Amino acid sequence: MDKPIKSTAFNMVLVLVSVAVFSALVLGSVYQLTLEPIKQAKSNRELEAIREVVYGDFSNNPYEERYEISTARGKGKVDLYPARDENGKITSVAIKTYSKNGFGGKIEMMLGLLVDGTINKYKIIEQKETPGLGTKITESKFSDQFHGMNPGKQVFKVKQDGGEIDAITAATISSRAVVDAIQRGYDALNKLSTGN
Amino acid sequence: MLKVATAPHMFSPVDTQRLMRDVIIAMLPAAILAVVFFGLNALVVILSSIAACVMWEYLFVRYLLKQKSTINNYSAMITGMLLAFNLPATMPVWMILVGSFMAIVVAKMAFGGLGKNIFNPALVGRVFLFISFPVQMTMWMKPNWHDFLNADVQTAATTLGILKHLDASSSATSLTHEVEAIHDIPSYWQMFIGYTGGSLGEVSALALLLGGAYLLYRRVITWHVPFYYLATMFVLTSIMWLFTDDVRYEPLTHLLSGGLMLGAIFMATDYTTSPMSIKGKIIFAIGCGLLTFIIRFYSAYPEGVSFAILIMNAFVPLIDKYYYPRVYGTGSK
Amino acid sequence: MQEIRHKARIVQVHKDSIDLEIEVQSACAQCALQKACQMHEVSQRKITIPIQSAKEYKQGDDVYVAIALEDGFRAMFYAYILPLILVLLTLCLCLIGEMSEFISGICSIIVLIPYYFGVFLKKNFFAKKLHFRIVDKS
Amino acid sequence: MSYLMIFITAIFVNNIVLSQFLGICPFLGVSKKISTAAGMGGAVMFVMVLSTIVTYLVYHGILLPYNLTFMITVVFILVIAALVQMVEIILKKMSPTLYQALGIFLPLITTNCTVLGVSLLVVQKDFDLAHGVCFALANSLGFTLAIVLFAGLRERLAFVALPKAVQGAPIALITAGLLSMAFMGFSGIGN
Amino acid sequence: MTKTFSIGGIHPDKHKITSQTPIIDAGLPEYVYIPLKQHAGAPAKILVKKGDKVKVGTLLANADGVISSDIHSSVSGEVVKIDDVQDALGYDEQMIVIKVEGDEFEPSIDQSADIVKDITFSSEEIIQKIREAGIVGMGGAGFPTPVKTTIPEEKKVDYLIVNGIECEPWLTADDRLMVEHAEEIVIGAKILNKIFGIQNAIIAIDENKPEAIEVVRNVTRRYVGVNVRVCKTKYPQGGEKQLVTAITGREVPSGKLPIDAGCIVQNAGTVFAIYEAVMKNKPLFERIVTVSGDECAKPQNFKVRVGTPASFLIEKCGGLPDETAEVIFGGPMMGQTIINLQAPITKLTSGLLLLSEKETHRPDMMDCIRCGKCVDACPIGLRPFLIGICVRNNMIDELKNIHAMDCIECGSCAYICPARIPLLDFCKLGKIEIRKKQKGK
Amino acid sequence: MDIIVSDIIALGVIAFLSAIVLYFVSQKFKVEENPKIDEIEQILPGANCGACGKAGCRNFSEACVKADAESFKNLYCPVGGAATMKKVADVLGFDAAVKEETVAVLKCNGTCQNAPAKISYDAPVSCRLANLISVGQSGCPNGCLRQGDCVKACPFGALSINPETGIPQVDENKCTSCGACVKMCPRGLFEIRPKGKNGQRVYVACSNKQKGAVARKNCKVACIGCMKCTKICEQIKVENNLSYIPTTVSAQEFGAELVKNCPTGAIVMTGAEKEKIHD
Amino acid sequence: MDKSSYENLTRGLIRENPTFVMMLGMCPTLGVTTSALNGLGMGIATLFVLLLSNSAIAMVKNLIPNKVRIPCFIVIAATFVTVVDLLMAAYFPNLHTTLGIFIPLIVVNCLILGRAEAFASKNTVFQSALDALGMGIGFTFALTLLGLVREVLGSGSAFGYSFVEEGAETMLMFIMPPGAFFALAGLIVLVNQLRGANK
Repeated sequence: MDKPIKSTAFNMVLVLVSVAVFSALVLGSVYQLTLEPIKQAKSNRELEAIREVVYGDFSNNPYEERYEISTARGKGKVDLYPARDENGKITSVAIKTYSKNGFGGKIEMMLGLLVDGTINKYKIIEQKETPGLGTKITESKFSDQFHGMNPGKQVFKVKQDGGEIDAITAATISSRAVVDAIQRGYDALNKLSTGN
Repeated sequence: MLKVATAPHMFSPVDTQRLMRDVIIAMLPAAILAVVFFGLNALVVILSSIAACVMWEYLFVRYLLKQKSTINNYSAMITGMLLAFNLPATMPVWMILVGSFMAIVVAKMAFGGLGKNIFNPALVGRVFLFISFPVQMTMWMKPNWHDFLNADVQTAATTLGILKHLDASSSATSLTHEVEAIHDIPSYWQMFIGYTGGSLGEVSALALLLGGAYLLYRRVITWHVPFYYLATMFVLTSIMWLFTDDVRYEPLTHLLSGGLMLGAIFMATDYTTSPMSIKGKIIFAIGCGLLTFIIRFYSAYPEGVSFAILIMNAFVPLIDKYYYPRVYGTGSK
Repeated sequence: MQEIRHKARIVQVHKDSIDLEIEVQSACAQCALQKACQMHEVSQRKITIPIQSAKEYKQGDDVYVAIALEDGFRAMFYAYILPLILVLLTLCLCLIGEMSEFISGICSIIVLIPYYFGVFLKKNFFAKKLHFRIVDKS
Repeated sequence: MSYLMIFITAIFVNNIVLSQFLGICPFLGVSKKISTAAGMGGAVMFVMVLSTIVTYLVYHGILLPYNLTFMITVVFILVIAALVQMVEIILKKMSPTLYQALGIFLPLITTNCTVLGVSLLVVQKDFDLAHGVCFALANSLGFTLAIVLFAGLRERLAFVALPKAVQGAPIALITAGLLSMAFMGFSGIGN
Repeated sequence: MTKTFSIGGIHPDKHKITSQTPIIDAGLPEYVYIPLKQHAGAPAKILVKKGDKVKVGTLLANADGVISSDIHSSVSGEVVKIDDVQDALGYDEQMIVIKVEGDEFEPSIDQSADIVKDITFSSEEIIQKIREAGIVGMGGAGFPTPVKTTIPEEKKVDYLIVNGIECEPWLTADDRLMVEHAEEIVIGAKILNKIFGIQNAIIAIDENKPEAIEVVRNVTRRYVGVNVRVCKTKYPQGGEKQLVTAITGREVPSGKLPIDAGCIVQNAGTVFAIYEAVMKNKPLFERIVTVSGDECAKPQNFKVRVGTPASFLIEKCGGLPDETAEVIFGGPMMGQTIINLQAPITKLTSGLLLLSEKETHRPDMMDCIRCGKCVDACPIGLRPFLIGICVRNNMIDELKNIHAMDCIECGSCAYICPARIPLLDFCKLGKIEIRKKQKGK
Repeated sequence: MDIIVSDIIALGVIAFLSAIVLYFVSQKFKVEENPKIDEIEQILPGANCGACGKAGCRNFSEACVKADAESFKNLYCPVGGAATMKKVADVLGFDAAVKEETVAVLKCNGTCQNAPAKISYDAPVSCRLANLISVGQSGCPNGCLRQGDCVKACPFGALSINPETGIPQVDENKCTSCGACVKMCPRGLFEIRPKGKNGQRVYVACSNKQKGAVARKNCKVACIGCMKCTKICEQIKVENNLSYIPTTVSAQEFGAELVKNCPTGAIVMTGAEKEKIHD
Repeated sequence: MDKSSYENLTRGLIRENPTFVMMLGMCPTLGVTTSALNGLGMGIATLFVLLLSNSAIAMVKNLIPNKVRIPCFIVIAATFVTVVDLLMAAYFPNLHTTLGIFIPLIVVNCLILGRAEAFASKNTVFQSALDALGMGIGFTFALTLLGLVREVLGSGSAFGYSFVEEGAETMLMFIMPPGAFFALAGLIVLVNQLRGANK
């Protein structure tokens, strides 16, 4: 086996720098290569979520049209994506909303609302709830009950709090957090419509 | 033939078996009350838990370690009984098997068996079950002493569950709702004799106190741990209650409800998993009280006794290391 | 009084002091995986300890050096905790003083320079405070 | 998130070792001595805070403005490695006595995944400098708590004749698991 | 007010069945066997030879060095043998064997029953008399009393404590001695007071000896500088260190002697012997021995000549039943089992117990359950369980750190341990290993 | 493309700085361990018993590596024996020191049969304790106490209590003559003796210093100090009623005769010819 | 394939399995194995990095002075980690989100540096690649197995396919942090027993 080159100061600095430069070269190229796909993947993910929750199909790219609204509750901001039909009319909106009251912290969801605030559907994007328990908020068994509800017209609370929503057994906190997130999204929509 | 033996040539009559027997005797009142209140289900849970614990220990020692069976020291029985005390009456048997496996095999035997475990086995079993099967573990039967065969099983909430619920909803709910919820809280008397929903062994403060008194009388435990544990909890809740006037902090309710009594009298006093010196015991008990308070009021769980004791168990080696009697004649430590 | 022991080797014996060499391993060295995982590092440090008589020791011997637990913690305090507090304090002050994050960050790191310089000036103080001794011939 | 909350969550709720699984190596490997573990914790605290500040500055000063965020891993690990070594050199040059004392007292501080992990998390969680430093401090405290507790437990286990099958790593893992399970009692704090 | 030591202690069954039994003279055996080492330190140097005629009180051997003691004949007769004879444990030990012929005392000995009260000697003279009488601490350790009573200049005695606490179960020798010879003991205490130049002798008696308390207290009313203190009945209240703490509240520093806490502790028996030596010129050749135990047919308190074989006393008490499991020299907590019944009573033997298997049964050792009872029981504040662990894991340095050398071997830990772990034995092993290591250096 | 450029510059600069730091570090700190240390450690038995006089096998290997040809001769691992030292020497290129192989020998033959128990022992199983509280079951004050402290002390499992005789027996193949038993035995009954040619060695299996008659009372095979052996070989000395056969006495030469002439059978001969003698 | 190559390839599978036997890289092992698929993903990512870095290091081993060995290895490993990170973000965005912080942390996984130090710095490119492949597969296998165990016990499914009816009770503990410790401990005990039996 050949002996490695000597550990002189010059050699060492040189080698480490050249390794670094080489590494930078590789990284830079890979980065440029993947720049587009990553962007694409991200927008795809959002679009997919939007498509899933909004009512009907849309012909625009809601992702491009998004705008931020600061909500009344808390300092946070939510993103709102309008979905338009072929005529450019807004059929429903997708709102990327969140609640910080989840059992494991933040719950992020894509909420689909009709223009009047009636809930169409939601899709949880990110959550750290207790697996098998709090994670049931992602299951249709729980989420289906929201379809057609309107936070403005109903007592939008879980049953334990005197509302109409069936909480998941042993995961009331997660259920409440979902309600909280939806309420936040609804408020944002309201703010927008009243503000405009 | 004469014997040669090392000194001392006489021994105290108290041996491990007797200590363990005393603990079992002390647990009997609570067990009997549980069976009376919750009926056949309770009996099944208690018996299967004991049987499962003894079985795991027997299997482990005989077939894995290939040593003489150790079940005759009653410790597996105690673990089984304590585990059952921490379960609701409706617990399915297979889950008890899982829980007792955790308690005996993982928490006790893996560490070398009796006297070597770091965490209280029964509590490990309980917490494992509690986190694994939250639905079953929070399904409380309504006590009904007319109905031994459990013909008509109704569920009830625990006092702490109701309080926790108040906690979460108080900000958003109307006053009337809160008042309604408060009505669900059982009376002190109910809590004291244990005619309320909850785990088998923890409902009746009366039975537990009786057991505790017996243990004190037989000098199996000292008063320090239970007293300081309960006192810490009482003082903390009292302070909060006085300052906030919030019904959730009502001190007596907290003393009487949940696993506090059970924990303070039977779990936190476990020899193996609590500190040895009196000073250490006091620190341990205060720590338990503090953590119970924190978990009951600030965490997601309504009850914090099991967690608190388990966490303090982990601190025991540290406490034992720094709090031990001063050696005679060495001046101040 | 508790003390921490460390194995050392005598590299040189002087009239009233000896030079020792100790090997310091990284934290994970005691882990079950030791040999498989080559992450652990070893470095050598030299220590000089005054002794009574040079006769007892000879070059190449293995001995144990010990440091009192308090001295160990004291050393740690001066080496890590105090500068940490300084860094945090500077950072807080800078941020409260509405400096930009960048400046605050740099300030808080720069503050270490005078600190360690101070440590340098206080050399004798440490030499007096921290005692090592040889406890055991192995 | 308030500073207090950062502390509570990092130390108890999401303990870096017990629920984030960072720094398992030193956790399992660090000496059985409680005092060494505590000392080690102190050192890690210093290194972690310092590297968090430096990496934060590097990230926000160089990587972000020049769009080089993808190089974060390479850059951070180099910076941290250099930093750790620099601390050593400075100590040695400035106070040999101190340096020697630490040599007897503590194991070497090396770049480990806790330090890198925390630096990355600070960036990932989008903390500002103050919160980031606070987060680093809290996590190092959590790390210290975990290793000190564990050192205590191991000190006790050292005397015990464990069943052969669980000797070594398994019992350490089981203990860590039980510890982690006990700490789950804190979950939900901060909601 | 009753006093006691601050930490630890246990309450074993007392079995003081002989506390009402008067002391009787055991009489003379055919042969006596007088060991040359009945004290701490070097064995005495033999002065007699085979065939010599001796009287009661004749000096047989004299002290060899400072820490050693004179040995006197306890009978009159002929020296028949000076040779290795099996001792109580079966080891060979040099003894002087004397065939008893009559009972003739050395003429200097005052054999009258009168109580001499006036102390006319100087303290040097007293110490000299004590030395010549061959007095050693009769509590068990056998430390030569003259050494103990010679106080180094830099040290000061504040208290003289007469140890009338007999905390070992079964034993009543000191109890009876105090009841029957209270005045002599008080005078003995005064003699010691004189040596130390103090007026502060305290006779400590524990609560379960009401008669002794009564009698001694009555006597002390007539003497200045001697007082009675009643202590709580607790084992090992009779330990020097515990007694010092109980009486004065001081602590004997680790590794030091009571004198370092300004106290001198003397056993009641020793004080009685001092009285007899100083006032009656009587060397130490006899002592009180309790013969008792659940296998003993007729438990008695005997006045026994040193060198009397144990079997002689056993016969006097009704013989040795077959079921006897252990014969013990001393008390059941710290005493030693003997295997040679011909072994002689020495200056240090306070009791002879015949115990049954039931009483002494040692169950199998179980796992430690960390109940901490040993920690609570240890009167020194040690952690016996930890000592056990360290011994089993051969951690000698750690043993030193946890003060294993301070163990007084009282056996409280082993008595109390519910898992029946022989903690005392571990402590003893630990001490052996520490000494081995220190020697090795 | 500019990203790549800036990326190279940035990383290059950082790497340069780090390289300098790391250079200094490596300059000052890195340990160059001699790979031979590892190699030797591999060869050593790894028992860390300390029989060689060093703290552990690692220390021994370090010492070996540091030693020169001369001082290497003073290093010997009694556990591994000559074979191991040969291998170590090969690694270092030295000549291995030749030392005779040795084994631990129990100088007592007070078996349950030869010295029957007179008392029962009811205390923790420990010779050191048994020695404190009594003369031992056989009544011999110098004999084996049969509690097996030596068995526990042996790091190689070479000792075991023979259930029939009650006294420990040495497994010659496992015994490394590390001396742990010698240190442990409270009565000093073990001796490290050369294994001898073909495993033949002759020694007095008794340590009793009592007079003959007393000794015989307790044990059939006690040495009674009759001096017969001294007549056969003058190197043998009798002191305190006890004979000692120095290791220099050749078993081949004197063994058989010594055994034959010992009236009590205290002299024992091991090895090939043993059977013949008894015939 | 000659014997030593075969040896190098298979070493990591069972006999010197990085997880169960050598216990390298515990952080990701415990952190990401909430399901078999996650374990598989992480394993493959690590395998990829290991393969690349081992080969690269073996290639340049003689160009690197001894004293900057470790830093160079770290930089090389970090580079490949980032490459994997980027590729994953681009083409497996979901997996990328799940694995989260553990991807960059592959760089401090002792497996990578350990193999670099112990093997690649002394052997040829081909052998190093084989070694990396073996180790990587062993690691992947271990992670997948661990993930599978946790998934089966914790969520009643395997590789995402549920085999219990909805709402059935499963031991949730196993997909939570403590369960990771328990499951790994259990598997190590099992492997030890099996290895012991084979000996």
